[in-house]
Order: sequence, then structure tokens, then C-alpha cells
Amino acid sequence: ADTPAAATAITPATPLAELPRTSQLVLGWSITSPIGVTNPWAVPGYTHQEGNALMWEPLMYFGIFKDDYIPWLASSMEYTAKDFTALQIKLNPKAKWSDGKAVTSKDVVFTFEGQLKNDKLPYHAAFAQFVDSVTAADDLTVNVKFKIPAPRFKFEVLCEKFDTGIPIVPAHAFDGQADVNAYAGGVAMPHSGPYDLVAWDANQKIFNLREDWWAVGAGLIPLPEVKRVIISNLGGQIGQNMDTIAQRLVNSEMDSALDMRSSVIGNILAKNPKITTHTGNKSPYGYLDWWPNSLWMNTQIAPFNDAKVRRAISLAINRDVINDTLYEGAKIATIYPFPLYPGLQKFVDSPEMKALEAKLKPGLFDPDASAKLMTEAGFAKNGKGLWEKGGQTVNCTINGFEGIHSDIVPVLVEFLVAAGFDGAVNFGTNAYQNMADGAPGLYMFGHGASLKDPYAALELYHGRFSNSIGTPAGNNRFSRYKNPAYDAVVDAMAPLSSDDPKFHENAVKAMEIYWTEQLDVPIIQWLHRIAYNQTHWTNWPTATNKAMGTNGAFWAETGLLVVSALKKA
Amino acid sequence: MILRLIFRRVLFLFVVIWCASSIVFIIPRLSKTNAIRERFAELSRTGGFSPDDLEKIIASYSKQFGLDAPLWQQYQDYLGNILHMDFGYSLNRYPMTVTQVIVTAIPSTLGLLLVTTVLSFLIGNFLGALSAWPKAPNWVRAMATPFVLLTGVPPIIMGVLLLFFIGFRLQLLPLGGAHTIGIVPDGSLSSYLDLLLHLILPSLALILGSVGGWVLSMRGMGITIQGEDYVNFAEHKGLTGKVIFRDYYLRNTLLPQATALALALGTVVTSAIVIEGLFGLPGIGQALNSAIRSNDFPVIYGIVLFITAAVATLMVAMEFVYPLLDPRIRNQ
Amino acid sequence: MTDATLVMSLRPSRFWLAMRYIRRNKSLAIGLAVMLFLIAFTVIGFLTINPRHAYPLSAATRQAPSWKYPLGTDFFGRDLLAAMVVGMWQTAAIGLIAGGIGTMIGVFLGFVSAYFGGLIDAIIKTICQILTPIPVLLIQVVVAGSLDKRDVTIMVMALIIVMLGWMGTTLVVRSQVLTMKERQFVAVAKLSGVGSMGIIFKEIMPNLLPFIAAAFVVQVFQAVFASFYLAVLGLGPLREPLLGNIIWSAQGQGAFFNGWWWWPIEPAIAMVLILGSLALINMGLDELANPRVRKSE
Amino acid sequence: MTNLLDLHHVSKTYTRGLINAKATVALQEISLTLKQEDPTILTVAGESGSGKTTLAMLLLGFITPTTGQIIYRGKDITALQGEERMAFRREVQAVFQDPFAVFNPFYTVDHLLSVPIKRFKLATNAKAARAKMDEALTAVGLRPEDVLGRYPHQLSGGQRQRINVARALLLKPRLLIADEPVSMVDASLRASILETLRNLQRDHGVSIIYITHDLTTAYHIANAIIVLYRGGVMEAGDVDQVIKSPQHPYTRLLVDSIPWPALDRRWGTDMIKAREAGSSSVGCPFRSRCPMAMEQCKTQPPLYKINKTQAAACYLHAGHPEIAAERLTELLPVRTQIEA
Amino acid sequence: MADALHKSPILTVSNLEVTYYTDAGRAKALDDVSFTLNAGEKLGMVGESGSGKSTLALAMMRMIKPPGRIEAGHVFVGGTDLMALSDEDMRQARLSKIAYIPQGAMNSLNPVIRIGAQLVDALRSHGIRDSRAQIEERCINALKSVDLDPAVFRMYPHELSGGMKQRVCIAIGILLQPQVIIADEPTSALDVVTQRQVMETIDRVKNQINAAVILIGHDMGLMAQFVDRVAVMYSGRLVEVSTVREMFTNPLHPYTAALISSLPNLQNKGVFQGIPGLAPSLLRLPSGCAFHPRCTKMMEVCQSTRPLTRTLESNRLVTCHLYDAVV
Ligand SMILES: Nc1ncnc2c1ncn2[C@@H]1O[C@H](COP(=O)(O)OP(=O)(O)OP(=O)(O)O)[C@@H](O)[C@H]1O
Ligand SMILES: Nc1ncnc2c1ncn2[C@@H]1O[C@H](COP(=O)(O)OP(=O)(O)OP(=O)(O)O)[C@@H](O)[C@H]1O
Ligand SMILES: [Mg+2]
Ligand SMILES: [Mg+2]
Repeated sequence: ADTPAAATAITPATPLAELPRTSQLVLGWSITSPIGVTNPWAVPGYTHQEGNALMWEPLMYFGIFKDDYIPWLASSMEYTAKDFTALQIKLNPKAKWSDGKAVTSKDVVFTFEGQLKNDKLPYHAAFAQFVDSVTAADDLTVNVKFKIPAPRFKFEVLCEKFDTGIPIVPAHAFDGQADVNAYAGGVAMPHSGPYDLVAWDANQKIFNLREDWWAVGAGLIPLPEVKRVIISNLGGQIGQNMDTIAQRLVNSEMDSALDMRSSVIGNILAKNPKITTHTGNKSPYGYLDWWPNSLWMNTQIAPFNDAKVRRAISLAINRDVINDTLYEGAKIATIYPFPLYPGLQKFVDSPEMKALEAKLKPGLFDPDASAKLMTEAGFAKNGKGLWEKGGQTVNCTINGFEGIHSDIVPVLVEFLVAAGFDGAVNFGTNAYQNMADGAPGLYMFGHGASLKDPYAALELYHGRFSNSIGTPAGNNRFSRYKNPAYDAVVDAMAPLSSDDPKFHENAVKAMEIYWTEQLDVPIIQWLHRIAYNQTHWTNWPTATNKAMGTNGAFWAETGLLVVSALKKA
Repeated sequence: MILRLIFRRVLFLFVVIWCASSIVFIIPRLSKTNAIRERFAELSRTGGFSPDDLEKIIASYSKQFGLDAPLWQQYQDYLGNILHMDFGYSLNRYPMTVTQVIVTAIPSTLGLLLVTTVLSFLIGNFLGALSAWPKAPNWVRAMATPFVLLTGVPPIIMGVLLLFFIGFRLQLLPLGGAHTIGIVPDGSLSSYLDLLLHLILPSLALILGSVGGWVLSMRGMGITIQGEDYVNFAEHKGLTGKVIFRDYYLRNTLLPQATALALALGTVVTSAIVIEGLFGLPGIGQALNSAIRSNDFPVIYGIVLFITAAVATLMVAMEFVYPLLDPRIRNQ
Repeated sequence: MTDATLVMSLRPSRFWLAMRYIRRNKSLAIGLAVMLFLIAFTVIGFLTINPRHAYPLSAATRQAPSWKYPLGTDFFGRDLLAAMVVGMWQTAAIGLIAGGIGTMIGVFLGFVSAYFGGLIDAIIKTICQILTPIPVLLIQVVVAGSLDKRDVTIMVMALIIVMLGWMGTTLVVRSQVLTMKERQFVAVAKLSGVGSMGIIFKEIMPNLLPFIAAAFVVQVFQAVFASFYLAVLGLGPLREPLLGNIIWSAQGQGAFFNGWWWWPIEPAIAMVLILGSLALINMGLDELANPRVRKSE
Repeated sequence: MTNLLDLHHVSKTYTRGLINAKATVALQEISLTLKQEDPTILTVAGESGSGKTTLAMLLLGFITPTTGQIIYRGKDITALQGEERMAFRREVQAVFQDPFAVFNPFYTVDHLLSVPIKRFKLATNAKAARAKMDEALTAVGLRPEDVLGRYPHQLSGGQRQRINVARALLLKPRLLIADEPVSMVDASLRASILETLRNLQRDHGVSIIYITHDLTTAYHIANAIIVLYRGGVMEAGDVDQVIKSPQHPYTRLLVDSIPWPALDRRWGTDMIKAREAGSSSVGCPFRSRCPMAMEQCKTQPPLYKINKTQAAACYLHAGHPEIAAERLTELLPVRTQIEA
Repeated sequence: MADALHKSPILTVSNLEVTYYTDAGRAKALDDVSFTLNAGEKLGMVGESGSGKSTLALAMMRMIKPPGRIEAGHVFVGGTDLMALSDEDMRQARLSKIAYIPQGAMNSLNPVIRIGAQLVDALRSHGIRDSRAQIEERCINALKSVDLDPAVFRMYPHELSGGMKQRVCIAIGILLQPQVIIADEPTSALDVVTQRQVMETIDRVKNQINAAVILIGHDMGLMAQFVDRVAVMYSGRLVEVSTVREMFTNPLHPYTAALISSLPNLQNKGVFQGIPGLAPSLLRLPSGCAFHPRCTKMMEVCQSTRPLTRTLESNRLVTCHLYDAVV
């Protein structure tokens, strides 16, 4: 067996220098990642959350609210073929690793080839699907050749935004590592980001600013004012201490922490006026995530193979109650499988989409219509008031995740029970397994696909992912839907760029099928409600302060941009 | 003779560990859940993964962790590894080993649990013995009933109430965490005081939640002993109350209580799960809780085995301590 | 001599003696009184509330206790009075099912083990000894955590709890039967031509009733405790208004922070009353079963 | 006619612990015969731990002998089945030492009497059963209405013990084992219980094995006596003979130690030798305490027939003829010598 | 010297009265009990079970526990009234003035501490501040005086036989050379041989320290062998106190007479003569003399009037109407 690479604690060799609280940023988070793991390739232990994003940098960031690329290690990244089959990357000549070595095309090639060859790395599948070859033209230029048109590869894979995209890793750090997946990295790992890991134990993780950060010299950014970042471990089970986390934020023990329940965030603001959110002190206090949630189901098994049943479930859900009861009147409930970011908002605001919406009424709550559809589908109510056919009720157990769904799912279950569906909650450890296996029932899960245009979301229902029952479905492809007509529409969109009119036309067509066939039941947009305490730090990313244009979550891949933009209060 | 006894006890220890390990091995596998898949679902939910064919990565890792082998094979490997004290890697926190996960979590838990368990054992037994003792002042004896009521307050409820009244309402004590944020514990007095301050509420919850049980069992035993002829004779001998209490009551009741103490250490870990969660303390309870919730089998096995082995070892050790406490056992 | 009096005091014909005894046995009296109150609460509650209101979206949300909602409502729009009634009933169901089955298993194994002795005894005793150091709740957490939540019903919850909850009773009953077996009246019964079954059921069992009752109460206590514990961790049947579930969901919504203190406090108090009264009854029964303890009162 | 009871070289060894077996020889090579036609009262005497209760348990079939056989009316009692077993159960009864422990505290004292009536079908209906119970109680000097329907703790020790005797009376056994029946009863009550026992033998032809450490009562009730020490027979014979003129040093010690309630028969003045712990399993068991121990005693002495009705296992009597253990009973007188 | 001691009684019990307040009612377990005892004298205390013998002993030790209560009476030991002492003084008086050797010696020693420690703690609790060695020597002497090996000092109770344990209790009893020793059925659990040994031991140590001994029991045989005077209790009352000889030859009280004639002896083989009837329950005592329902010499007055205790010639006490006239 190989030697264990992780540690049980990282203690600073010399005691940490005392810093005034005003130079320190305290972030509350649940640290569950293995101590000492800083290597992005140490999968599945590595996560960019919990502070590692402060160490690693991508070729480019994408500022979602700025709706633009932010060049970083790469100064440019352009498709060099019209059909999106070639891409050229030019690196920033000033980019340096923390050990002083320059970031070169060798590192980029190493990073890309690693993903391509190593099937344990997170983007292996994407690379394997699209990338033909990666070559270094010179020290600062990399050419990527694609097997098939890859118009979204640059955005989806090479840019960091939200929680996706890849960081560039130093080739020389892996010299002599037998198993790159088992190498923890630790403090020794050279990295390009400005913060160095200096201490890590079960309670906290501490990063110090490295003042010779290359990006400052390169003029990308002024020297960050945050000299030290402390990630304070809130413990594993958030539900158990939601109260205390909120109160500790109010008490200014922390400058920011993980996102808050909608029921809590308003009170946090009320109790400490210094605290603000993405939307200031106004509802909905958060920004839109890329992860709108639907009730998914396996469209291959009865009774969910019947579009009438799927539609009946949608008709049983009262989206107004969701907005009013759970989210304090914020308009969270949705009818779309994608988040309404600027590009997508434009799409749904188009006249074609408006007409379609008016025609199909996808968000309608109508128990009578629901009942009618169920009767048509051959169901009858049994003694307990539940729909039944052939002695079987409709198994509407909602599989979900306790930490994030414990507010919405119980309410959904009640809607379903009220309409005669046999509802229950499953926050078990097998929830995801059930989704992947396509077990009977409903799956509360996000889409995590589209950001700029609807393609990625619509592609989730493509017939090529329609795994047969018995084989696990891919992530976010739980529908197992197969419809040649739908596939044709999506295929037509694939090689087109988003601003192509043809693309728009097909997208509307696909949406028509999505709604009429009710491929899944869209429930809510996903909001991140993060409290920003301005007692010590200001200039948090908000709806009005789009300076860096990021989504404002310090734990996201763009967290480095959030932290480095902070100003002393 | 003594070797034989030791041999039998060690054998017992092994059987206990084997049983515990088999139970924890089999049960989570009864559902067909693939731990790796759940882990990647978690990761893909929090991002960092291309949504594209995750299944391939999952298959690859399942192979690495031996999860694709037939159950029987997995079981054999698992037992074999345990024999080598090798619990393997955590699925969730790879490349951290299970041992590292435990070693990381244990100091915090041990500090909290050992202290609270021993304290509540001492307080509970003392009060229990007193409340059973006819010579004790009335108010001491009357305290038994409130303590019985306390046994009805599980640590979690006690924790919730303390947190609400002392933490929220009165804002007297820290709400969570093991120390003030930003302090790197350096072994200085002030860092210990800081730690202590943070541990008051969780300790109180644990102590108050378990002290009643000790009071009760000790009281029952004390009353039983009080009817013994030798206690009566001690009074006839004109011994002082103090001597009777110490040498005739406590000495005779402590023996069964000592075993219970060993057992209690096992159950208290369960309280730790909720208390550590409630107060945001990163200990073994938290580690176990998140392992259970993420199907991190190796960590679950590791922790349950660790605790079982610790309790069983303590119990066996107790058997060797017994003869010191009770000469009657020495002859057997 | 004294255990005769206690058995008799259980007989209906000795109703007044029993009442007098209970008056002296304060813990039993208080325990029974609280238990009666809880039972009355549940029964009267069932007659007056609509059980449907124990589930979300059936009432206004987040209402502090008022005339309309005496115990207030929660974030999800449960009427907490209804939730308390239903939750109490479900808690009782789990306690009684798990306690009942556990006691039955324990009593059965204890009897078999002690009465027949030999290999059977050795096996049962060894199993108990081996299982004792295994932290039961931990295993139950693992089990509950591993199950498909769809399958976790009140009944399943009770069974999870029974699974490893019988050893204590087995050992207690076993040791009692062992001593009882040596009592001379058993020998006399044999001389009177009574067979094994007769001796077990007619001679020994009646004398163990106080012990079995105490063991039952302990089992119910443990079952209620365990079910509460699992529910607080969110490992129970999630839709049901189990007392633990209510606390679990209150914590998930930051109830204290938001000032909805009644939401978690009410089930906590209910649970304390249930467990506390069980503990008191147990202590009272202990006094009954252990004549020495009784003498001291 | 077959004998009522035959003991052939019965020994009982208790082993304790499975691994480190420690053996206690509780009874050693006892042979004994009781004839059906001559009901007798035979006393088995000996100090604590001499194996008296063990013998009783063996005779009742509660434990099985380690070696040897117990034959009841021609059948080995370990081999009894069905009907025969029921008959044996009924015909061999016992009165135990502790008059309280034999009552099941859960029931009224009626239980003790009604169960055997039911099990052995001694009465056809409840009325007949009640009549039988009344009769037996009256015979032991109790008024049925005083005791029936009461719980054991509501009766005095004497009453309880008499109910026990009544139970034996009710069943009219052929053999009654009385294991220290009066040692826990007040002196003033002893007499009446013993008298009832003796009447049982005299009027109903019940053979009684009376087990006791109290030679005074033995002397008064029994015809013959066997003195046990550490499971072995030390002396046996006619009870008058043995008590008035004990031949074995152990019997002598016993008789000397009896606290006679008489002013003219006082304990000797010389202090007796304390019992020493541990003794080897070979040779005379009394050797280590015996004031007259000789080299010879390291081998087990045989029984010597001292006169027509007395034998002792002691080399002091080596001049007398040896008598085989199984013929010991021939020395024991059977007929009660009524009222001196 | 012996005569001089005989003149002033070392123990005087007067009008002792104890009641148990039970669920079922009040039970007067001791009713107006008075007697005296001289140094070096041995008094036997006999009576049926439940007649109050142990209660008397416990009352003299002031060890009656609830629901029992000492209602009245005095116990003078060497001139001190124990009933008037403070609790602390009474504790000191136990063992040093008046010692009690318990009924169940089998269980009267603390199983988890050494015999030696159980002797030492008795000394220490009585304010003896000698050096360890001195105290140990004193204890070993006490053990030796009851015929025990000094090695017993380091042994645990379970390593001793019943007779040895009983003798340890005696050793503890004489440790502080009390003036009165009460032995409550010290041998009822022992066989005759051991019983004789124990009784002889008590006799010897009594002579050494010239204490008065009260031997409680119901074995008249043992009394005949051991004591000088016998007190007979019946239903909480002392019905007769006489010397052994007088009691066996000329019992005064009808109950005593019945008791004596029920005794078996070598002469009257086969004659069984019990006392008819049953001892009454203390809760429902017959009116008048408690013994009258069983008495062969019952008179009319016995049914209505409680007899008084009278002192007859030669210091015999009797409580019976038969002797109303005699005085
Ligand atoms: N169940 C048993 N297991 C082991 N040894 C036993 C058992 N029963 C009795 N013995 C031993 O066998 C020997 C004889 O015991 P038994 O009870 O027959 O004596 P006893 O003469 O009836 O004594 P006692 O007068 O005290 O009743 C003793 O040494 C005793 O310790
Ligand atoms: N703790 C008590 N509670 C109630 N009644 C008691 C208590 N102790 C003794 N008695 C009663 O007091 C009476 C005298 O009891 P005591 O023990 O003195 O009798 P005894 O003569 O010593 O009897 P024995 O010979 O059985 O030892 C009995 O009737 C008994 O029932
Ligand atoms: Mg015996
Ligand atoms: Mg007594």
C-alpha cells in the first residue's frame, strides 16, 4: 500500500504573526475535506471550497453578473477555427508559481493531458469527449484541437465560474509522484494563487497573503487588503446549528458564512444593520445560482412514463404558496430548467417564449385539472384518498438532500398528498443512488447546466443519455427521456453559437416539448443568501457592486476575486 | 492460570470486535447504495465536476476502493485489513486514511467526553450514595427525585435548552466552536482558558444529561447495601458516619458502577454526535455523523470499531481491576 | 417475606392497599400521574383536534401560541397542538411496540437460558455478553442511516430499536430465573408433579412480574429515547410529526434565532415529561421489585 | 417383594467451573436399603456440608448420582418415564427445612395443597379436593379456616411447617424425605411437628428418612441412624445405641457437643479442636481432626460391625468383623420402639 | 471480689418500651421490660420467634430504626443512662460500653476490606490514637483471644469459615472491653461442634474482661449449657427471669413450664409435648395476659387484666396472675 499522504494537522513552523482583526477575514464554513489536501487532482478528497480556491487560478474567470470573461493566467483564449474545433491559449507572461517558477505552456499541456488521460479526474469525460490533442507552440502558447465542434468548451471547462472549471496545476509539482490522485499536496505544493495555507486543524484553516503575488505585478489587481483568511469550521451538520451560525454572524464573530435559509437571513439583517446581502437589505437577499431544482423522475417507468401523470404532478404544486410561505414573498418558484441569468432572461423574455408560456401555462396550480388527468390516465382514488391503479399508488417519495432541501421538500410532499399522490420524504444516504438508478419516485435535484444559453439544460434530456433501466443514469440526466423529435431539435442547436437565430428558434421548440411532455417538474430557482458583515470589511460583491462580476460566494471557484476585492471598513 | 484468563479475555475482545465489525459491515451494504456515487453526487452538487459522464469516474474509484468486488470478497478483505489495523482510506476524505480521520477527531472528543463522563460519574455516584444514605441531611436525600427527572432529559434537549437560555437569551457563553476564531491553540494558559470557556455549555449538557442515571443506579445500590448486615454491624461497632459511608457504602457500590462506567463511555459517544453537532465541535461524533450521511463506509467501520474496541477493552481491563476492588473475585 | 406483600399489592382485591402503597412510593405516584396526564392529553387531543393538522400546510405559519393555536404553529404550517398529539401518540406507539417486542424477546430468551441451562444458556449468555460492549445507539444510527427513508415507518423505527435492545432484559430475567429456580417452592412444585411449562408459567413467572414490568418500562424508556435520538438526527420517518422530528426541523430553520422558541421547546418539554415519567415509574417499580429499597422509604 | 428403595454405592461429586474443574465429593459410596413391608424412620445425621441435602436431592431425583444407582421399587429412578415417573413423584415426597421458602409467595397457601391434588388427580371435584385439604390440615392440628386463603407471610413458621407436613399427609407417600424439618421452627413447636411425622409413619406406613444435624431430635424420632462426615458413613446403627454409646470418634464429638437441655449433662471442660481447612481425599475423612488419628487412618477404614445393631468406620474397632457397605442396612432396626 | 461486683448491677434496664409503626398498625414489640445484670454474669434471653428478643438488644444499643421507636425506658450501663446520651456519645458508647455480636455473622463483615482493617476502624472510630503498630498488636491480641491465628488480620472475610467469622465478630465485640456484651443468636447458623467452640470462646473472653453477657436464642439446651440466668420473653414482655437451675426444676410461669416440658431429653424418648395454640400477633394482642388463650392455668382475671411483673424470693421475676397473692 502507498504511504498515506494526508495529515492530521498542519501547524505553523513558527508561531503565526499577530495580526489586527481588521486585517483578517473570518469565514464560517463546514470543513470536511481531508486535512492537508491542496492538490486539485487529489480526487475525491479535494474541493475548491473550504479555501482552496484562494490557492488556485484558472486560465480565465467568468464574471457571471458582468457577463464577461476575466482573463487571468491566460491573457487570451480564442477559437481559431470557425467550426469551433481549434482553440489557442496565450498565457500571461508574468504568471508565476509560488515557488518563483514561471507558469508556462508546459503546465497547461500537463493539466489538459492529465484530464484527458486520467479517468479519475473531474473533467476527464469532457476532455475525452471533445479534445483531440494539446500542443505547446511556445512557452506561452498552447493549441487545443477538438474532435468535434466544441463551442462551449472554453466557457464550460476552461473558465472558472460558480463551482465549475479547472485550475491550472504546476507540472513540476507532480514530478516523481507515483499516483497523482493520492498526492495530498499540503503546504509544499506550488500554486499560483496569492494565499498560502499556513495552519489547518479540525477547527480552522488559515491562509496568509503572499505579497509577491504575480497578478499584482501584472497589473491585474491591486494588492489585496486581506492579510489573513481564517476559515472557521462550523461543523458538519448545518441543520443542527443554524441558529448559532446566524447569531455568530450577528455578533460579528464571522465576516461571512455559508448561505442562509430564507427564513433566517431577514432576521440576521434586522438584528445587525451592518450586515448586508447581495441584494442589500431587501428580499430576496441572495443571488441566483446556476442550479434550479426540479422534481425529476424516471420517464421510462410506470406511471411516470405517462406524460399525463407528470403533468398532473405539476398541476398539484402551488408555486404561490412556495413563494409566500417559504421564501417571504420572493419570486423563487420557477417553470424553467435553467437559471435566469442575463442571457437566459433575454431568452425567456423573447416574444416566442412569452407566447408559448401563455399557451401551455406550465406553472399552473389546478388540482381539478390534475385530478382529471389522473382519471384519464386510468387512476382512481382509494379509501385513503390516494390515486391508485392496479392496486398501486403513485410512489411520490421525494428523494432529496437534508442540508439543502429540508425546507422545500416537506411542503412539496404535502401538495402531493393533498392531491392524492402517495408522498413521502427521503433524505437518506441513498437518495442520489435512487436518482442514478432511476428508482420509482421523485428526485429533487438541480440542473447545473445552462449559464448563458439554454442549450446545456436542454441537452440533459437528449436521448443519448437515455440509459436503459438497470444502468445508472448520468448526473443530471435522471429523466432517461427518449424522443427522436426532441433529439433532432437539440442536435441542431449543438454546433451553433447562442446568438444564432436558428439556435433561438430551436430552443423554443425544445421548450415546447419540455413543457407539454413535462420532462420534469421545475420547482424553484436556487438562491444563495449570503450574509456580508461590513463591520470589518466592505466592498462585498452585490447586485450593485459588480466590480468583479462574480457570484459573491467566497467558497466558489471565483472566491479569490471576492476576497481580494474586499476593502477595510 | 492467569495467562489462560488473559487469553480468554483477549479472545472475548476479538469476538466482540468481530461481531461489531460484521454488523457494521453488513448493514450499510444491505441497501445497494454505492458510496462513491453518493460522494460524487455531493461533489457535483457543490460543483467542481463536469456533469458529463460521472459514472466512469465512479466506476474507476469503485474499483480502486474495492467496492466492485463481490460482497464476500469485500468482507474478507475488510476483516483481513482490520487484523492489520488498517481501515483503509476514507471515501469521502481521500487521501486521508480512516486512522487519520479518527486521530484528527479524537482529541476534541476525548477531552470533552472523558472529562464529562468522569465528572458526571463522580458527581452522580456521590449524590446517589448520599441520597441513599439514611444519615444524609434531608435536602440531600430529597434531591434524588429531581435527578431522576434529569434522566428524562436527553443531552440533546439539555443542549438545546442551555443554548437557548444561556447562549441566546443571556449571551453569557460562546455559542459554538472549540475556541475563539483566529486563535491558534499554542498551549498557553489563555488558550486553555479560552477552550474551557467554549466547552462549558457542551459539557454541562453532557453532564446534566447523564448525571441522573448515575444518581439513580447508585441510589438503588446504596439502598440495597444499606440493608446488608455488615452495614448494620458497622453501626453497632460505633463507627463514625464518615467511615461507614466511605468504607462500607462506597467501596461496595463502586464495583458494579465501574463496569457501567466502561459501558457508559460507549453510549456517551452517541451523545457526542448530537452535542458536537449542536455546538459545532469537530470531534468523533461529527466525523461519524458526516460519514454516515455520505456513506463513507470505511470511516463508519473505523469509528464504530474503535469505540467498540475501546469499550470492550475497558470492560476487559475492568475485569482485571475488579480483584483489586473486590477480594472475593480474586480467588476465582 | 416482603416480596409476597408486593405481589399482593398488585392484586385488584388489594386496591386500597395498592393505593396506600403508591402514596408512600412517591416516585411511582408522580411518574404515574404525569403518565396519566400525557395519556389524557393524547386521548382528549385525538377527540378534539384534526390529525391532518399535524402535517404541513394545514394552518397559518409561524404563529406564536394564541387562543386559536394554543401551542402555536411552525414554519411549515403545522398546528403544533395537533402535531404534539399525533407525535405523542406515535412516540407511544414506538415505545410500546419496541418495548413490548424487546421485553418479550428478553423474557423469552432469559427464561430459556436460565431454565434449561447448559449449552443454550452458554450461547445466549455469550451473545449477550458480546453484544453488551457494542454501543447500541451507534449501531442503530448506522442502521437507520443506511435504510431507504421510504422504508422507515413508525413500525420499522420500532424494529430498528428492538434489534439490539433486548440483551438487558435477557440478562436481568435470566439472573432472576436462576435464583428463582433454586427457590424451594420450585422443588416442591416438581414434587407435586408440575411439569416444566407449569413451573415456568405458573410458579416462576408470576413472581417475576414486578421485574418484567420494570424491564418493560426500561425497554420503553430506551425505545422512546432511541427513537427520539434518531429522529433528532433526521433519521426517522421524516414526514411524521415525531417529537424528535419537530425539533430536527425547527433546528433546520433556525427557530431560536428567528424567535420561534415554542417550536422546538414544546416537543422538548413533551419528551422530558415522557422520559421523566418513565424514569420515575421505573424507579418506583425498582422499589417494588427490590424489597430492600422499599424498606428504606 | 421388591425393596422400596435401594441405593447401590451412590456417590455424588460436584464439579464447579468448566475450565478449572474443582471437585467436591459430597457423597461417597452410600449403600442403603429400605424394605416396603417395614416402614421405618431412618435418621441421616452429620454436620454442615456432610452431604445430607445432597442425599435428599438424589433420592428425590433432582440430581443424578455421579456413580451408583438409586433403585425405587425395582426401577432405576433416572430411567423412569411417563406413568411410572408420575407415580414416583407422588410416592416420594419431601418436607424441607425452610418452612417459608417452599411456598410460592405469589399464591395463597392453598396452592401448596391444591396443586398436587390436581396434578395427581386425588380428587374428582373441587368439593372433594377441599374436603381432602381440610382433612389433612386437621390431622396436623390446624383449623382449615384459619389458614386457607391466607398468604404464607401471614402465617407463623410453625403453621407453615405444619402445612408442609399436611401436604405430605395428603399425598400419603411411601417415602418421605424430611430435610431438617424442624431446625427453623421454634423449640416449642418442634415437638408437635415431630409427633405428626411419627404418626405418619406409624399410622400410614410411610417410610421416613429424617435428615438433621440435631441429634436430640434424631434420638427422639428415629429408629436407626447413619452418621455422615464429608459424604462418608462414619457410624450407623440403632439410634439409642449410637447416641448413648458412640463408637466413632466423630460421633463422640458430635454427641459431646449436643447442648442437652438438662442440668446434669454438661459440655465437657476441655476445649475441642478446631476444624482444619483442607483434607486429603484419601483415607479417613475425619483424620485431620481426630484426636486418636493413627498412621493407619491414611487408608480408608472399612465398616466394622461392633454389635448386632451398630457399626463404625474406624480402625479403633479393627478387632470387630468388617461388614460390606451394602449390608449395612441389615444392622438398622426398623420397628419403632413405642413409648418407653 | 466476685461478690463485691455482684452487689452493684453493671446493667440496669428499666421500663423499656418499643413500638413499631407499621402499615398494618402499631406493634408494641417491647412492653415495660426491666431487668438487671451483674458483671461477669451470663443471662439467656429466650422466647418464641417475634417475641421481641432482637428488639430488646437493638433498643439497648439505641439502634431501633424507623418505623420503630423507643417510647420509654432507661438503660444504665455502669451508671450511665444510654438513653440520655447525645448521638455522638452513644456512638462512642457502642462497643466501648456495650457491644453487640450480630445474629448473621456470615454477612456481618464487610466483604471488600481486610479483617484487620475492620478491627482497626473500630478502634480509630473510638478516638484511639495509638501508633499503627500498637493498634495492630491490640487487634492481633483480640484475635488471639478468640483462638484465631494472627494471620487472619490480613485475610478477607470470604477466606474464613462461618465459625471463624463468628469469632472475628466476637473479637470485635471485646476489642474495647465493654461492660456488656449482647450476643444475638450467635450460633444459630452453625453446626453443633462449631457452636460449642464459639460458646466456649465467648465464655472465656467474658471471663477475661469480666463483662456481663446477654445471650439471645431459643435453644433451651444451649441456655442450660451456657448461661447463669434465663429471661423468658413472650409477646414483648418479660414473663420470667430465673436462674437456669430454678427454671428447669421449678418454672414459675405457665409458659416457661410448657417450654421446659416440651424439651426433649435423653430420659423421655418419644414423648412429644408441644405448647398448644399459636403465638399471638403483636398487632392483635389478646386482652389481659397475652398468654391466656394458650394457658393451662388460665383464670378469669387473666382475660381482662394485664399482669404486673413481680420480684419473688431469690430475685426471680415473673409476670403472671398466679403469683398475685404470693407477694
Ligand atoms: N450445587 C452444588 N455445587 C457444588 N457443590 C455443592 C453443591 N451442593 C452442595 N455442594 C457441596 O457438597 C457438600 C455437601 O453439601 P450438602 O448441601 O449436601 O450438605 P449438608 O449436609 O446438607 O449441609 P447443611 O447442614 O449445611 O445443609 C458441601 O461441601 C457443599 O459445599
Ligand atoms: N422493622 C420492623 N418493622 C415492623 N415490625 C418489626 C420490625 N422489626 C421487628 N418487628 C416486629 O417486632 C416483633 C419483635 O421482633 P424481634 O425481631 O425482636 O423478634 P425476635 O424475638 O428477635 O425473633 P427471632 O427469634 O425470630 O429473631 C416482631 O413481631 C416483629 O414482627
Ligand atoms: Mg442441608
Ligand atoms: Mg431476632
